Amino acid sequence: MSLLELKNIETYYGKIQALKNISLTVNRGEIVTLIGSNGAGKSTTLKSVSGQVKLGAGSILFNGKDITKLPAHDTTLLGIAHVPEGRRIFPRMTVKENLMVGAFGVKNKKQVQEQLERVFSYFPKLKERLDQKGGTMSGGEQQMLAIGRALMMKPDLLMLDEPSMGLAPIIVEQIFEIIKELNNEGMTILLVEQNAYQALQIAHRGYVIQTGEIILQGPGEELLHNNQIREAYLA
Amino acid sequence: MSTLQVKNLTKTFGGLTANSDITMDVAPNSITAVIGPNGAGKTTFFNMITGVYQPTSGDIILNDKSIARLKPHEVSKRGIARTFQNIRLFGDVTVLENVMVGMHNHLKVGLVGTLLGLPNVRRQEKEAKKEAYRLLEYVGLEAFYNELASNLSYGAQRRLEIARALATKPSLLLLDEPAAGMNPRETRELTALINRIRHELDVTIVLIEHDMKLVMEISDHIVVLDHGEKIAEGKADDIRNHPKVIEAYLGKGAATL
Amino acid sequence: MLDQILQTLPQVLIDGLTLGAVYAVIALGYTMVYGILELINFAHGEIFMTGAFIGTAILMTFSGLGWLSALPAVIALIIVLVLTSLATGVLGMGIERVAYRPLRKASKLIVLITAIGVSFLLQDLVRFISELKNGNYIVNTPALFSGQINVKASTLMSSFNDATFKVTFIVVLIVAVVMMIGLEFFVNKSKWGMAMRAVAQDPDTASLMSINVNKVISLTFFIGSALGGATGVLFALHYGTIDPYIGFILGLKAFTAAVLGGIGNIRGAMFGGLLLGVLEMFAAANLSIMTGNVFGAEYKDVFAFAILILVLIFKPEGLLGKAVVEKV
Amino acid sequence: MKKLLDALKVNKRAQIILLVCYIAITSLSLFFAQKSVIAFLLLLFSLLLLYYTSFQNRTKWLIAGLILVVLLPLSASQGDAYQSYMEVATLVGIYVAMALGLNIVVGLAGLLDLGFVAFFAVGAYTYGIFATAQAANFMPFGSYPLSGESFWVFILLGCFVAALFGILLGIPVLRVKGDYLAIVTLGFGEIIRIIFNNLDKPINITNGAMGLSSITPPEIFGIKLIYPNQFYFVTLVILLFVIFTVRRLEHSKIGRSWKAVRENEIAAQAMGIPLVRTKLLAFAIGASFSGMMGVVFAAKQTFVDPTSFTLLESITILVMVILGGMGSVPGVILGAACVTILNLQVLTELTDWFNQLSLNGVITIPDALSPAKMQRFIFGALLIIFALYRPQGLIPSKSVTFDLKDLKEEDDETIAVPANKTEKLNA
Amino acid sequence: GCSGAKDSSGGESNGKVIKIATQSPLSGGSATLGDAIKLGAQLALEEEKSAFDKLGYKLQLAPYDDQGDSKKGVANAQLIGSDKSIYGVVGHLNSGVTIPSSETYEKYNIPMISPASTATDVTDRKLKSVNRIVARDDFQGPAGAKYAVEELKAKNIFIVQDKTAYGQGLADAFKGAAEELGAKIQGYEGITVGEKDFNGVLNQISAAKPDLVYFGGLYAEGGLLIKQARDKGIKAKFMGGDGLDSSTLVDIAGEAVKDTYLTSVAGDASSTKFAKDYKAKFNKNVESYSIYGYDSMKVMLQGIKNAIEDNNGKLPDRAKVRDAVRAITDYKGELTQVGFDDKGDNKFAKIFIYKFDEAKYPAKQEGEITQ
Ligand SMILES: Nc1ncnc2c1ncn2[C@@H]1O[C@H](COP(=O)(O)OP(=O)(O)OP(=O)(O)O)[C@@H](O)[C@H]1O
Ligand SMILES: Nc1ncnc2c1ncn2[C@@H]1O[C@H](COP(=O)(O)OP(=O)(O)OP(=O)(O)O)[C@@H](O)[C@H]1O
Ligand SMILES: [Mg+2]
Ligand SMILES: [Mg+2]
Repeated sequence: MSLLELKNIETYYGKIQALKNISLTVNRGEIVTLIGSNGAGKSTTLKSVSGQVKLGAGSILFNGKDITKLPAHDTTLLGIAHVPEGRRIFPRMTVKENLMVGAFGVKNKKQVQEQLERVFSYFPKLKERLDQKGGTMSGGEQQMLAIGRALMMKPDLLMLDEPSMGLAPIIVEQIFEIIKELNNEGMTILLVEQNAYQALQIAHRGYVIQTGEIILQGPGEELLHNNQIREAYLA
Repeated sequence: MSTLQVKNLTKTFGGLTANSDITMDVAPNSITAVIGPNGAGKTTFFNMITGVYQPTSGDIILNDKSIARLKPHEVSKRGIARTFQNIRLFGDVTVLENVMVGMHNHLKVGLVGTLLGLPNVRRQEKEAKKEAYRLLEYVGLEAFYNELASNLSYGAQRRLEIARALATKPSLLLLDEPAAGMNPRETRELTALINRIRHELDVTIVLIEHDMKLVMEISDHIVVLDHGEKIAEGKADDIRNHPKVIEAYLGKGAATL
Repeated sequence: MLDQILQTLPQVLIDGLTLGAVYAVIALGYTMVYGILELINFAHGEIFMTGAFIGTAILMTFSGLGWLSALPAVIALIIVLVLTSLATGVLGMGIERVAYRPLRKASKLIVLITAIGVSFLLQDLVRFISELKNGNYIVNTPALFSGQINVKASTLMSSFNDATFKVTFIVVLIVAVVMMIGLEFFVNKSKWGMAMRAVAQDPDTASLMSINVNKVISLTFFIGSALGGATGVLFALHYGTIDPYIGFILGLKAFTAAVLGGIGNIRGAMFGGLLLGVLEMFAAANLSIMTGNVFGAEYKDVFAFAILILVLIFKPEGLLGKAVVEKV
Repeated sequence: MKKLLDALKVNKRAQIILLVCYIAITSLSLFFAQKSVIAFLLLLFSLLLLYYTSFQNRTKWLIAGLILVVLLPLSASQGDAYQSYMEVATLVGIYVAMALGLNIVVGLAGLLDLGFVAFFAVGAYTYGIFATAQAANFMPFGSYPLSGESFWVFILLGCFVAALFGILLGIPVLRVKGDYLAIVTLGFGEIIRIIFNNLDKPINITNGAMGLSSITPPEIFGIKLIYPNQFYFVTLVILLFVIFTVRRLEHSKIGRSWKAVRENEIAAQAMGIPLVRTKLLAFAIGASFSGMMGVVFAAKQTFVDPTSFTLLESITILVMVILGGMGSVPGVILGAACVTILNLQVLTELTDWFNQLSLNGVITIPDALSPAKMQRFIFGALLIIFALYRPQGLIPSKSVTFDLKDLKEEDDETIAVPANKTEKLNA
Repeated sequence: GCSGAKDSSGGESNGKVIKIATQSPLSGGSATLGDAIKLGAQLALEEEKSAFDKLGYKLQLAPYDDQGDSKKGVANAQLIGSDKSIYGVVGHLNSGVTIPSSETYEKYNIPMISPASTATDVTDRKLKSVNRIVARDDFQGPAGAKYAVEELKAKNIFIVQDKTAYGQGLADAFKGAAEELGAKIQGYEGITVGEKDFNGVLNQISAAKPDLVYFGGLYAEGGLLIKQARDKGIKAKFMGGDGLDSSTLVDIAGEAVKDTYLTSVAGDASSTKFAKDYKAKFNKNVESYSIYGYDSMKVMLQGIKNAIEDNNGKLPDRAKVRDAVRAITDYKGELTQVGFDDKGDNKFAKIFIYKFDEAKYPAKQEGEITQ
């Protein structure tokens, strides 16, 4: 069954149309990746799902429920976590506080503690820096924190917007490992990446988006070997 | 053309040593890459060279003169320009004007001249406009010259930062993760641009980058930092196979490079 | 000269602390809203003033009904504080809703304009109502606590004179400290407090953390304005006379105090307020003695502002503020 | 309706005809009506219309000059209220110049200043002290009051002294940022006012709270300037100079560095812009406009005292800038004009009118609600409404746009703007 | 909008309209006083309406709000000057506004009578159009000093003033006279208008232990100063000028007001017919300046009447009216006799000394001093 379904959505920034008739589905337990060049509309797609931007047309179903009109703070409560582009950690809060903010919607204290331990097991560095202000951390550290923060709400669907951006290769590797691991543990993942090569390698399925439209879709493996894609995004 | 020498450079933030005793030389007209894990202190290193942070100890020498205690704008006058890891454009100003700001050091106009509108001032102003446009063409942004910088897409903003830095007519250009957020094809174009800048404009380049494909392809020399210390330096091949670097930075994926 | 200064010192300190406590609690409201929205809520002084009037109105009603003599003063105080806080809290929320929220995405300075507009509106509105009801906009607040306490400072050190203070001083100080601790705890330790800080730093991202940004901002204004209203009541009780223009000058001083302590910092606001109060009082009492009658008490604000500027030059983030280093 | 407007937008001739008609009607009605605030305001409004026409800049300036120098004084001169119009117009000019000065500091350089009126005070006192016998108290040489002819020198002097104070204030600015800066400037403004209010001892320099009265009026070619219509022209000349200066600076290297500092200090420094000098220059130039107008103000009022330079005054100037549109010269001019006229003319007239109504028993309003007392209320409400409906200001600032022809080398003209942007990016 | 106002003034009498303007702060901190001036003047004008109707003129009040701001005052003055039907101005409250505004009146030859500005500079500039019915600071201050030193036997005096033109002018005049009379001035301090806590200065006073504290300033600060002084246990007598002469002083200070003296140019107005009429018309108690406003207006209208009579029943130009007002030498006002000297000061301005024996306004009259 599909966990997330976008039906013909269109999104505008003022008069500029950023998304044109986008339809895509993410099935429970899948890793789906969305690739495309700068300004294609990848981030906008994620923002439309999480409710950060309003839709011009179309509808979005999550878990069978219509979430088209829900604002961001409500979609997250339903189990959608969105790790935004550019990390966006809270600069004047400590690492610990950043993580706790991630658990804002979680009522169960024990669950929070459990998640915290899990986050530390993925990112031990965060545990070392619990009291450092988020804003003074290096780029990579911030990215880990951003993912960790999203995991705090123990989401059903984790949407990651360019998680590998600005990270050391070894960390990128780790992050992709972690994504796989999270997926193996049952989490559904929608991954936006510029790093198409690695993204397609771990994805079950992928969509290619160009100037606001989906131009290609298929299993990850297949896209990886698609000539058109190799030409545009992988070479 | 210039040579940069860094001697025993150290920077601490409270208890944290972000750069520890770093010594390195940058040869004229070369491309040097500084790589290392996140938080290794690469950006801090750039910040000290450009005067944003004062070194805790050590010295930075540009063409035989120390620049370690200079203010950022004085460093800029000595011919060092940079881009920023988290883009810092003048958002509410047009693309062309962003580049023109970069020409600050080269416009020899004063308050009085400006007020009187002296011919000399007008001429320089006109020249500056053209020069700025040429630089936009150089990085492929000429179509956007009248747009506000904040309205550009991410990749375009990165290139605008490069154009603005070039406007200062630097002899040494520091690029902090210029390819971040670009897809492989865009990265390839960026690689070409950097090479052109080095060859056509005679600029020495030091860059920080996590895209190993770009780094390996382009650099004459690579310096690897980890935990603020220099753990290795050398040519691409040396680095690729350097066990410490693999362990700290490249990971097992290094084999594919 | 030193003798003279020492003689009055205990009294000067007590008076300074009283005034400072008033500054401090108003400063708390400023700091609170500033800390969350990075907005100088210029209308805060007027909310404080409105609180003073509402509190006075309630007290007058009580005394008209004869309740004031029937109730223990502390109970009456608590009732008035609660009622006034609720009223000004709602007022603050309303102001945010109408005048600030539509401008959330606009530049911070345009909000300054609406804030000034709201100040003017409130001033005239309160003036109008009290003039209509009372025939005069200067209003006297019924006393809840009376009595003086004597401090035998001379037993401490022979060069001191004895000092006295009013009971309301204790009330102001206690309420101020309670408010500060409560607020400090709320903002730093509670979940909603954390949400407030998150919203302050990045509202878009905060909303991705299930935080309802509008709700948090409303809450912030409610608490800030409730504090302001409560302070107004305390002020009215302590000084006994209020007018619609007290908000401006006290708001200004309180804002200065907040900055002195480090704006956005709750302990800083408290400390800055007390310090400013003591400095001002000290200057008013001693400037002419210290300068041989060249500069008198009228220079006390110059003295206070000069110290503020000096502090900011050497510690630009305020006395207790933490330097926010921008990561380059 | 919209179509009509669109059509008008492209048709220059129609614009000319309409504008001329409009100006003619308003100036004639101002000419013939005994006292018509409405006609006066409508005539001023023509300047705004002019701004929106699509004439060339030079033409606009010419027409504006014609209206301000000839038409406005001439057509108002017949009515009873001539001097009072000129008084209002003079004050508008003074405030516009100050608002333009503050606009450099706040709008261009992004430095929030809440004590701007201090520079106005400095200018006013500079003239006030020397144009009364006051200076004799501490100046060992010279005879005071100075003659009215010295006024013209003092305009320059006021400019320099205020600029000096601007730099003085600027020094703490080097370390203080954002809202902290606001409070430092506020404190500075208060310090200046309190000092002027108290500097009657130990040496009597400013005559303290009593203020300086009987300031020598300016004199030129043996004519003493005492009437508002004379000051109107003095103000106009200075104002033109100010606008000219602002325009020149805005589009220069200096203006760009202000904007760069405003947008991102760190990047600005990396481009070689010295923060300290750039900020100080903004303060100094902004202050100097106020200083000049301070001199004019002192001469016009023939009296200065510290109550004219309160914090509220600083806030009012800031309101003009923000309301008009930060960074936008036409906006700031409009903002300053609107606020001043509103305060001095419209609210007063409105109050007057209500008063007449209630005195004649047409309506009865409780005294507490008398419109005179509700001026702040009305002003506050207007501020809120304006801000909510024009959050960018009345005329939002536009970024400088360039003409492609100016940018390209003369010789190559073949490059066309590529239709497909992404393609070009990849080139 | 103003042309409409003109038409509506047609009314029953077809005679020419004579307008008298008032200028005083109707908004802001000292609006109570400004309002009192306006209302007092309004009452006077309405009483005279029928008399002028008989002469064939229609009287009208044109109240202006100077906001206590000199810019606003001057701008209004220009408006007043340009309104040809205005023949006189009653105002202003603050000397700081009176001085620059009167320069404008002088240009237009409009007579002005100030019911409240006491600064010496107001009339010392010898303008033809400037008059006042109140005593000058350099009369009121010394009168107070004389009483304080001679009657109250004050030897050590502490002076506080509010650093406004009014407060400072008065306090300076008091200080000079008191020193001459042999009193010792222990301190001379300034406070800030609008503030509510004066304990800093009071601490000095409490250390100095003077016999008398003189306050140059208005009732709002004065009331608090007195109250806080008594709270501190300061036993000294208090004395102030006409600025303290307000019922609000008693409201603010309460019981503490006992043993406070004040000098005023007005005798006890509360029992007059004026006070009753005022209460009946405006439902407000008289303030000190109400009657000043009333008398100023009466004098102004008397001057105009004189001018009309001198001109065979026709209204002369403003300059003549101006001179006719100045020429008044002996007008019996409701409270004060009025006669202007060559500077425009009131020759008959008297100083009355009041004392608060209980917390009730008005205070008890204790003495009277003439020039
Ligand atoms: N806030 C905004 N206002 C106006 N236009 C916007 C805004 N955000 C995005 N856009 C435009 O919408 C389009 C899609 O942007 P989006 O951020 O979704 O692209 P993207 O695929 O995520 O690109 P990138 O790889 O650069 O992150 C772009 O043309 C962009 O310029
Ligand atoms: N202003 C500062 N205050 C405190 N710590 C800082 C500051 N700036 C940097 N650091 C710390 O110094 C270390 C080095 O940071 P730096 O930004 O130089 O890393 P980097 O190598 O550029 O990493 P990345 O590749 O992720 O950008 C990090 O641990 C960071 O948290
Ligand atoms: Mg994106
Ligand atoms: Mg970095």
